[in-house]
Amino acid sequence: MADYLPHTSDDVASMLEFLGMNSLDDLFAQIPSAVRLANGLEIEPGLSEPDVAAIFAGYSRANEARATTMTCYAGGGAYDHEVPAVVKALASRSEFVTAYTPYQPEVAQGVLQAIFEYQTLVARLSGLPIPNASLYDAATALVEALNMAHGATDRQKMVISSGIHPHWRAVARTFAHGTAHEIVEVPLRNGVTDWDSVDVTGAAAIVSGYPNYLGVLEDLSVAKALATREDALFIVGADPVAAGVLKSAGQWGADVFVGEGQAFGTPLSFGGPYLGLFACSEDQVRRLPGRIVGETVDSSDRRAFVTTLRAREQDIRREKATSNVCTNQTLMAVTAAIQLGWLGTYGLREIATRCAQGAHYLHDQLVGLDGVSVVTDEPFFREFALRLSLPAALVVERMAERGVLAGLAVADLCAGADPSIDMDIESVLLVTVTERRTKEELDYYVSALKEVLA
Amino acid sequence: MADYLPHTSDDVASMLEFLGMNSLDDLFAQIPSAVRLANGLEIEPGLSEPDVAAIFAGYSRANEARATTMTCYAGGGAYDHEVPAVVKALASRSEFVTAYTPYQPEVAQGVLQAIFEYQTLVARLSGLPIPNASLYDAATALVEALNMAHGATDRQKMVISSGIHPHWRAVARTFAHGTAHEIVEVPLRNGVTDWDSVDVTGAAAIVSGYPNYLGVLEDLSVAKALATREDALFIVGADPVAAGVLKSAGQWGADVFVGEGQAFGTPLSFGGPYLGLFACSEDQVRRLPGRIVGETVDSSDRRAFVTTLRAREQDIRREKATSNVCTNQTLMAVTAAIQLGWLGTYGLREIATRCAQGAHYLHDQLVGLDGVSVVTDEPFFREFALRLSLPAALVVERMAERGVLAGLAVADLCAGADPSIDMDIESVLLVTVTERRTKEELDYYVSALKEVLA
Amino acid sequence: MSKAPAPGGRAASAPIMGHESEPTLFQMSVPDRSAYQLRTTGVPALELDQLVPRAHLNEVVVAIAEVSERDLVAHFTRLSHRQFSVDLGMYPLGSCTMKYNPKFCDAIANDPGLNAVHPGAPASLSQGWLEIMVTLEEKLCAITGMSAATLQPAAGAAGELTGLLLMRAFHETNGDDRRRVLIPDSAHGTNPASVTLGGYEVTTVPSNERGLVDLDALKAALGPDVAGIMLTNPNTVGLFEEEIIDIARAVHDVGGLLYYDGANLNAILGAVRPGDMGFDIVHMNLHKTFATPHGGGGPGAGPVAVAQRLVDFLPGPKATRMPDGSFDWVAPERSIGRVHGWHGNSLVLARALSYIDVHGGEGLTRVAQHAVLNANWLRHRLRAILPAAYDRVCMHECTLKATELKAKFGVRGLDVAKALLEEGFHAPTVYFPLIVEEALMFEPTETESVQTLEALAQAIERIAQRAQDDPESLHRAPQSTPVSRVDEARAARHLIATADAER
Amino acid sequence: MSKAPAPGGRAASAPIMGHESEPTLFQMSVPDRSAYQLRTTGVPALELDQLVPRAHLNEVVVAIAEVSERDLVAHFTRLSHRQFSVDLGMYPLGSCTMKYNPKFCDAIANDPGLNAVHPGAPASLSQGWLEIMVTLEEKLCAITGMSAATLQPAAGAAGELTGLLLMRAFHETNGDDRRRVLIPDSAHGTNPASVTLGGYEVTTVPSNERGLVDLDALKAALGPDVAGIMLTNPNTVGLFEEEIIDIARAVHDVGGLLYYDGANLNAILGAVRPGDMGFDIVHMNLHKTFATPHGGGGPGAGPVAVAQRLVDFLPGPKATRMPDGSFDWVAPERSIGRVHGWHGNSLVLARALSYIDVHGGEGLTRVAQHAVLNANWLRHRLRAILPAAYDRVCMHECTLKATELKAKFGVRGLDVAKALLEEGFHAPTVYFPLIVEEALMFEPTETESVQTLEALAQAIERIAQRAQDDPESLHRAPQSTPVSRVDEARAARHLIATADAER
Ligand SMILES: Cc1ncc(COP(=O)(O)O)c(C=O)c1O
Ligand SMILES: Cc1ncc(COP(=O)(O)O)c(C=O)c1O
Repeated sequence: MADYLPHTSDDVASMLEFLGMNSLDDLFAQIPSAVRLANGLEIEPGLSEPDVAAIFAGYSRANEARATTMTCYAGGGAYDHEVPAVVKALASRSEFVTAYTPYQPEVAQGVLQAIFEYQTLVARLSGLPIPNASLYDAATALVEALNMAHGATDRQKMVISSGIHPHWRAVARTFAHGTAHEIVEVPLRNGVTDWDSVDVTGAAAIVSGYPNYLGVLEDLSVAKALATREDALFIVGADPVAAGVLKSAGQWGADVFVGEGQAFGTPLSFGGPYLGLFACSEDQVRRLPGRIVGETVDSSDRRAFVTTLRAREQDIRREKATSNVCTNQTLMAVTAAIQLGWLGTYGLREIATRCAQGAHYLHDQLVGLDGVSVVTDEPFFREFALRLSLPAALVVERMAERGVLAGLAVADLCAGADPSIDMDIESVLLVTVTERRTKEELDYYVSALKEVLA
Repeated sequence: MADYLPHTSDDVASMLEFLGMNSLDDLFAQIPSAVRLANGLEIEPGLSEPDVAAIFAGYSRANEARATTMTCYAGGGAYDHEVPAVVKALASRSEFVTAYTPYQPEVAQGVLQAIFEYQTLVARLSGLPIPNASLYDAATALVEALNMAHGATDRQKMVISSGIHPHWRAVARTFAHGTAHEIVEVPLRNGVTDWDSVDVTGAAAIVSGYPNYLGVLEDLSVAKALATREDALFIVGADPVAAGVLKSAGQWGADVFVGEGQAFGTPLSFGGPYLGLFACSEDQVRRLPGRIVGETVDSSDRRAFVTTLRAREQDIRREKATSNVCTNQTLMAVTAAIQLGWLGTYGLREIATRCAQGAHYLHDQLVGLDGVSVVTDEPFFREFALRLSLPAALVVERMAERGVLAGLAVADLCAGADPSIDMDIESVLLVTVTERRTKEELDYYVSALKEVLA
Repeated sequence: MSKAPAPGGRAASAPIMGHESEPTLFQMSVPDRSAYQLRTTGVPALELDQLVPRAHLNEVVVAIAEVSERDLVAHFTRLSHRQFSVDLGMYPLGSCTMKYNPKFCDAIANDPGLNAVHPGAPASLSQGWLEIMVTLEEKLCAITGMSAATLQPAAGAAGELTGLLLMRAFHETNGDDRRRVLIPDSAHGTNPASVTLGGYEVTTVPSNERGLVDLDALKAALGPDVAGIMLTNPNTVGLFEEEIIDIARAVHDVGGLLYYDGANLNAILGAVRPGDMGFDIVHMNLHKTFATPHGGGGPGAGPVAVAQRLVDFLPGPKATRMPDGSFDWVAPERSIGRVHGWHGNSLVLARALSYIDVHGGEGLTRVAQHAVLNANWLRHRLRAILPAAYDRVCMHECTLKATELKAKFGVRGLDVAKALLEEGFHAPTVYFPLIVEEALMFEPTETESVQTLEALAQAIERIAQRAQDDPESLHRAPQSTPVSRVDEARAARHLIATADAER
Repeated sequence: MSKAPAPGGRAASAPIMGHESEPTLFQMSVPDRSAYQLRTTGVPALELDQLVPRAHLNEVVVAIAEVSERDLVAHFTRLSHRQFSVDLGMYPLGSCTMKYNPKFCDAIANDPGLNAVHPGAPASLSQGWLEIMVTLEEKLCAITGMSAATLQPAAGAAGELTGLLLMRAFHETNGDDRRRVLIPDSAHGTNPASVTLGGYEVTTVPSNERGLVDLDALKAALGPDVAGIMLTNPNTVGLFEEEIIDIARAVHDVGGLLYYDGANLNAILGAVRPGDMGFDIVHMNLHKTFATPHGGGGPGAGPVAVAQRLVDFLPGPKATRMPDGSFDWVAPERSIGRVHGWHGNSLVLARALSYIDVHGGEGLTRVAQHAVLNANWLRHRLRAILPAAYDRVCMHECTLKATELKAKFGVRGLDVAKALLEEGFHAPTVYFPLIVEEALMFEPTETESVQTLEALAQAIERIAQRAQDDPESLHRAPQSTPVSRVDEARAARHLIATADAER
């Protein structure tokens, strides 16, 4: 039986002979014997594909929370949207899947053009003209935006609304150890960023969520005004589905847009690979992280695409590069272009609208229940936070027994206390509704929660 | 929301205008108003893809016998073989899937070459030089073989061992109404064709199964001798997986080979689409049914493939064609080429061998049980018939409760009495083992059957 | 008026190429390479000759090929790049209905709850499948206006033969010995071939100058020995048989049955039903009308629906809704028997049902309307270069003639077809139906946009210009395809059907 | 000795073509077309402005595109035909390990039991995922000889930065203020870029004439302010750093840590472990070594494994096996925090585990052996035309030089690379590493057969012949590709990053 290696023992023998060698070991003679592995790896012997498939079927069964069997109300940047068969079929074309970074544009027009289309869509959704060809995820995209702000202002202070997803803020804090950024997290009061509670003077960046991670639609002009005052970059972390109908980051005056692109055709995937959306204003283009595809012509003057402004990148600029990103999330970017092409102008509007409709319907039913109260009265889009009479984590567990993944326990998301929540955080549940949820499912949620809280 | 039609109402309006028409109805003015549908079709309104998916998920759930959850010992020409991800990925390339019959060879070399490779493999497995590019399934392939025998001999009498699958014989009987063939079914005695019990004089064809449908390996030289004596065509219906290791139809002296190609990469599929394998000797080539691909050159003398000997076919020969087949099972033929390429020379041997090993292991355990006896002592390959102390159909039901699709109740397969069975047919169960069955599963079968029969 | 062409209507990126041939799997084979991986079973690994008498074992090893998985993938991926397909561009192959087939239906067919079910499983364990079949039968009857249907036939031709056997059973049951079946001269080749296999003789009915069945000739051909007539309506020229009511009456008057070849059903969905036109037997090509991709030549499915008086003869066993709401297999009373090894091309049936469910009655009607609109638009748009064989409103396809190009420049229909390949379009159907000289039959289908139609029209205009400027070059077309014009005669002269054939 | 070339080794059927460009999605857009279909929900369909204050709503409709599903499919299928890929032919892109990736691993990643799980689901409801992560971590540690790992980093560069933050946390915890990180001049660009982001300064260590770290120079660069060194071994020239033990000792002696850039791990699987060589921190590129297809530029995954003394600093929370056998999320004691929005590129992790499970310890060892064998065979086979930069046994890739072709015929490495595209092969990595003049770095990987290597060698021989006969033509190569040589300068001069950009 085979693994994936073609060489027969004859092949190996004759190849070694060609090299004047006696054994495969000779090829490794440069490795000091003191460190050579004497007995190979301590890894179980190989199994056949069907044997491994059986093992993975076991893992799979142990994941009770799969959205195909447990109705999903969890969100927080990872959404259970419709991904039609046609998008899966196109995005899994092996030409897209098994190529690498388009270093040779003459044979990579497929990926290059798909990215160009993706870039166009990101620019339109963000209202900003300079997108890039993808980053790992929203959290790391935010870090790149902070680095850009540092580059633009030469300042270290990053003022971040705690309406930004707790994980994104956590990632920003982690990377700040290296960049020596000072991360200032602005508390929410009543679900809305309390900008007055911190000193933003000398900020490199002002960062707002839109909607914020609790689903609330904040008035971004407050943050924008601060940014303008401080000559800081205004960074907006936005829900790209909501961006289909809301005022764009660019319209609010943002210099940088970041977002989580998972919503566009990528399955929940237990958190990755996702897609870091990124776009900025013209004046930041030389500080753009990662790759960007540009249009040009070939030697016969035909339109062609190519990765461009490469002089910013690590392989050329090395320690002075705008970012260290090399491998990114191109396949997800291609997928996003396909999914958005499928949704089209009005499909995107439609799913955004349905998310909002479903969320408001559910919200309105739930706030009438005993043991449920609102966290805030502010307007929200497709996600909302509730305060429950039982710990949210417990409610999630009990709801799971009823076939519902009821949402995210905010205390889990924040790993403890968090400036975003000015009440007992254990009681707060974050609920999301996508266009896939039916009224029947929403009504069932209500009755199940009633039971659980009874 | 959309179906799959691109036209907007503007498109329709301007197209009608171009045609000088007022409404779509004008296009149908030729249809006599007496028969025009006044109120459209009585079919429910359209649903979206996800809505339809939900309906189909219901159908899917109601199919308890799926081989992914119920261990499959049913065979009879439809086998639960391994189909690896790589074969599925290649066979579902949209270029293969969404093309039609290669009428324009200049842009169809992909399908043509794949069929050419398929033909080569069918020829090698059958031991006969002239394969075709596929027929619907084994049953209809047998009918084509009978028609070929009629063409070759101008006789009507078709002598068919009842070791040929009951469904194939049933199909032959059905089509004989049109061709006026006289179908003579030769009984089995003790699992082996009792050729002496019928008069074969004047036969156009002598037809044998190999192994026969009860799994038994008959000595084909008996049938071959009869065919030679009568100057009839000798037709062998063979299990193509067993053909990987058994004497080939050609080696037994067959003029025509037919078989069911499902085993090569096509899922169980509730019986279709399957793949009719067909090959014959050189001297029958002008009577070949269906398509055949041949090698040739293009105008620059490069190798090229093309469908050939087209003058036999219905679109040219019309009522004098060798067959009426037009659309066939090309995608399954391409799949078979891929699956066989994956198996390779030794993989095919290996699965054939493992089928035999598993079947014999299970057989030997089962015949020791109370309430189980053999139907015959003759050698078998990967399938065997048992006589049970309870009706086989009942046993299948009880075994299903234990998670096992125990086999096929032969009485169901035959729809009543049949010359193949010289005992109480209700008691006979046909059991199949493929290379996918583990010893653990086989042992479980034994203990479950013990319980059921207790 | 002409719309701007679709920038993406044709395979502008010329989908396929490669002027060097791809080796065969056998040429790539290297002893001892392999790709297969099997489950670990623990079953005692006895030698084959301990299990099977030696006399049955082949002494030689059957050589398949010995390639690595990597090479297998590269080989078939490269072959796929040498293949035109609907997904790459417009495929206006007349009579074949090469519409876009939804990927959704592929996904339905890939559900293990459907495709991992053994066809011999008892009905009690495959209720979902039986329900699919019963539901599809009901819907197909609603679409065609018939009473019941068999889903067994694996393709259109199999449906035809099944229908003819039903015709035969019907007449025989009536003690009626009839010999002839009428077929218009424009009919598809499967029709006469099926008639022969059904044990009947073909009587060809000529078409009139309007491209329709000549009613007088038909009446003249009728008689008490006529078992029936096979018609497709719209016919293969793409025209509706306007006198269908008279035809039906005439055939019925002599005791004959009317068979409807449903290959062109796509044109009349929701507009008229074969049953209402007087047909007794109808086959459908699910792979044409109801969106199963054609698979490079198949699979298809050709269910046959019949009028009440033929219901008892249908092939069986049939999936049936039982009084208690469950489903079971039941054989019709006087069933002609099985016409398929199992229940038909089940996965194709499931696809068709899902397609029907998505469209609903109204959507199906729109399918036909837009298909007919497209064909007429194209016919009208091309009239200056390729006039229609019969110049009036057509149904879902239009039969055009290259006679003028031939007369003026010596450029034949085949040359036009080959030149279209160079333009990134699949060719139309060439030289069919046989009754039209230099026929080019275009079937755009409803899934192509008007911009794509315009792009096709402009490509044909370029070809016409080339016919004028450099007719020779058209005889040499295509050149930009993976292979150039193929020597078909040579293939037939010396058959090389396998890699092992003598060369 | 040279093997016969593989008839199918290269993309003989020249996989891609199309001299006309494919329009953009936006050019194909027609008002009012659409493709999307959504579930019927029954949720009250309030207007948006009843739900959301008007001030938040965009007054303009964001234009995406308006295309039919059919056109969407044609567009992206055609784009795919304009793209070279591993599945089409050899892709010897040095440093990138473009091996064949099993379709089996794709199937694993497509299981809804894995890919439909929300990352925020409680551990109790996603035990399968946590077990995958714990198991993978254990195996990666066994492979690298380390104590524990984080699976969060989304790619190699993210792993590097994570590693540097671990280094920083370690030193800071020891109250140790260190500023510099050493990097060989041959290092991949991500290394210095990551060092900067990690808050350190880069000190470049020169290579010696053997292509290895100059030990003396290294020692000279060391000092108490050195936080550590980043090395890849084999290095980016494809050579093993033979003095690694001395290097490790020297760095450790000044209190520095050794970081292993695992992009080249494919070469040493089962032969030597970074941990045994003295490395403290190791990132792995799962997309290179453990078979995730590169996706046109990603996704990848860059887990970081560390020695015992760094375990407490790892990012968290981490999937952890609890005493009762269940799995839970646990944050390491002094965790540097999260480096990913969730748990890492989980589906890539699952693929890698399935790949490791299929191969087992022995299979992984063979992977490295054959990868190294292939690189050496190719190096030796090509020595007459493209001599190696350092002529001795290499590891999994070989860095060759086109200096002779340049000197003699004015043909540069880039020209050779472009000509290879015409020959149906992907180009090697060009002009990297920077320390080698006219570098062409070939990494054949273990999944290519010797016949394919020979086919590549013969293609290079043809190119060398062409260099002699018609060097000019090579400057114009490639011509047979979908587009010919691309004007990169123009793209940078006037950025057109979107379809809406001014032209
Ligand atoms: C008019 C007509 N009738 C019958 C058929 C036969 O259908 P099938 O190819 O499915 O056997 C065809 C298909 O090619 C056809 O076009
Ligand atoms: C030597 C080396 N180091 C680091 C990297 C960075 O890895 P990634 O692209 O996954 O970020 C690469 C990959 O290109 C590499 O080749």
